[in-house]
Amino acid sequence: MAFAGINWFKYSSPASFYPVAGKMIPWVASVAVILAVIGLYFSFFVAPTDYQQGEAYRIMFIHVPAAWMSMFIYVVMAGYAAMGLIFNTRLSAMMASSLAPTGALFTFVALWTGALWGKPMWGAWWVWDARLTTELILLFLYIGFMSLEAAIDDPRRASRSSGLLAIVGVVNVPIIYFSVKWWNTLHQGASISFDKAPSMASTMLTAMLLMTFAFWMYTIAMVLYRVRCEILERERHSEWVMALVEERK
Amino acid sequence: MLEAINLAAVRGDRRLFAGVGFSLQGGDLLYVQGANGSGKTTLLRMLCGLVIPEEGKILWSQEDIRSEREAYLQSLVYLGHLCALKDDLTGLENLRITEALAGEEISEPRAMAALQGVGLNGYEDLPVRVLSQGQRRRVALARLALTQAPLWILDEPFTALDKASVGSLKTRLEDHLEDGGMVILTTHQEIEIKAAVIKQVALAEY
Amino acid sequence: MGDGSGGRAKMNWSDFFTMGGYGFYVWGSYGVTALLIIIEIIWVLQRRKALLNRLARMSRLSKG
Amino acid sequence: MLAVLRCVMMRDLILAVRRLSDVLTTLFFFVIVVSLFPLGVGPEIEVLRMIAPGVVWVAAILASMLALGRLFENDYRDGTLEQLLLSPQPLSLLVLGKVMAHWAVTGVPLVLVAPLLGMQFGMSAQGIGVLLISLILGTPAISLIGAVGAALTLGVRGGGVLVSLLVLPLYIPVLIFGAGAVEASVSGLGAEAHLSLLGAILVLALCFAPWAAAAALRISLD
Repeated sequence: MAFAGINWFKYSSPASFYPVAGKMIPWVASVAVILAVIGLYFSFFVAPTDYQQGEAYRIMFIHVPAAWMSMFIYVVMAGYAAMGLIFNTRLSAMMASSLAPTGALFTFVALWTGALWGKPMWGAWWVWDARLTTELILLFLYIGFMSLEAAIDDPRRASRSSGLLAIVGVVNVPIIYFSVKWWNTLHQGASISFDKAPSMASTMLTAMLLMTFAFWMYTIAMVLYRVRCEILERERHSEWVMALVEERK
Repeated sequence: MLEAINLAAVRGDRRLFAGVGFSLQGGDLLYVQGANGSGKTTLLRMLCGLVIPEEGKILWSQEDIRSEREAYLQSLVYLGHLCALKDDLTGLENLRITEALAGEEISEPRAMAALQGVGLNGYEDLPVRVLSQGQRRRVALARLALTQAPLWILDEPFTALDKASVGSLKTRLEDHLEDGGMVILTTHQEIEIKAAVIKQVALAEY
Repeated sequence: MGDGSGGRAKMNWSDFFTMGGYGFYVWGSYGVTALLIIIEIIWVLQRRKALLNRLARMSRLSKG
Repeated sequence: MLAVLRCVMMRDLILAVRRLSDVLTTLFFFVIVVSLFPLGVGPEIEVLRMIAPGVVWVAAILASMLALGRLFENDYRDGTLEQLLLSPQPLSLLVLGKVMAHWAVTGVPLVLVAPLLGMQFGMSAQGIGVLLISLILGTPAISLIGAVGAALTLGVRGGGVLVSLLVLPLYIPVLIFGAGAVEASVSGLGAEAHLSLLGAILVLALCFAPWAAAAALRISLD
């Protein structure tokens, strides 16, 4: 996302951003695929078997990146929403609404893989661990954002209202995390928690970082693709969209 | 002095109007004309600062109304389609609370006199929900007798009024204009209001 | 095939799928993740195709 | 400045008094929901005593969330909300006035009834005392945070259900510290930490929620 941020103001009008995004997508998508392949190779063939958990710990190589991405995307979403509200730029509002589905996907993936990793490690599909619980609440925030935006017809008001919700949400995420952590340690003690990740051999760390960057590139490609749809949708009355539709016929 | 420069509005993804501009000095009357749905109400609400213009600016004594928000709102009265009255409150309570929120404390006798001025004697302390639509309209218009705000923005003020009320509203508007006030209004009825300067803004159908 | 960093790469495929007895969990996670990503990609492609068709049809209607 | 805050509060309180049914429905909802749990969980007093704080707190959150619809919706429909936005006074102050009136009408009755329900669940006097304090600190925070949700979903179809989806995740810290305070005091750990954190959340909500709700109102009436 930082890359898209640099030449941001030069391409801030949807009309000029549309072709740029179009050219970027193939590159970003192929980088994502390459990183994913290398990452998977590292995850399965290079990273050693963990002496405690055997092979089950390999779930970590998508669980942790997905959890990071879900939090990171929400913060970026709130950032774009804030820019949309402050500078009244339509494009940043569209970026915020394009980020939400991919963020929700990663949150669900983090929860799903967390449950599947929890079963072999502690014998329970769901553990009220502070981070897993916060991840679940983050999923509710994403669903709240998307349903508020879907419920309002006027696209301008929809992106501004959901933008404000994203900002209120991002302020609350740390508060929720610490209150859940407080609640978790009070009831269960710190015995079962994700803090003690298995000792990180260097190859494990590289595998995880590779997967994280692969997810990141995937997110950028997906968001750029979706924002192009948003632009076409919202600018359908403008001449350049009409011309573009003519060309395609 | 109110100035609108190159205003444009978008509703949903439909462009309502664009390039709307005018300037209004003391004593000016501005008619906003246009077919239904051409954005008359949106323009009026934009002039009140309720709607953020897609393009263009609105200046009140050379300052953008969004930076000089408090000063501008103190000198403005807006009456929309809705009467802005609470059904469970009496006409008197409604009037005094609305004026208090606009920053002008009104004593009970003055509010009573204003209500009688619009022909509501005997109805002042009844809950508004028992009043007819015309009477409710007059309670809303009673505010014009109390406010010191120079700029009046009225959306279809003559609807649901009987002949006598139309007449008294017409004279009140004319007195206000003579005292150097400004009025912006939309109306369907053909009502001749005498004013030093009469301006028009026609919102073309897009 | 694996390098010498203490990790022994799995030579045969059956070990690979059983994943040391945790195959269900590991492939359950990776499989669902891959499935969700593919679904999202298909969903976005569908959305663009449907949008372009609609725009084309609307431009034809408005012109015709 | 404060005159306007008092004026908005008095107006909403007068309106609430003249239409008491709205107030009572929220209260009865709270009592009914709490009384449902023993029927579902079983009459053993030990179990009930353990779940009492959580049940009372969740019911209080649901009850005050039901009443959120009344906060802006009526004013939005009869046009008075527009006039509030056109008042020269800062909008966040007017919103604060409305939320305080809303809390006085929905939050305070819940606090007054909670001890009775506490006894119904066999809670100790000390537990009920802490429950009262936690509700007094917690319900205004709930009304404040709820006001942001109510402003965001103004005039939106299906707004009633939607507001719960937006606002419930934000209530979780209040619920954790509120219910946790009672449990901590009953188990001897002492509830000072929980209550002070609850107070901190209330102060945070007092500072930011009116401003956020005012911004949301401007967006909704755009």
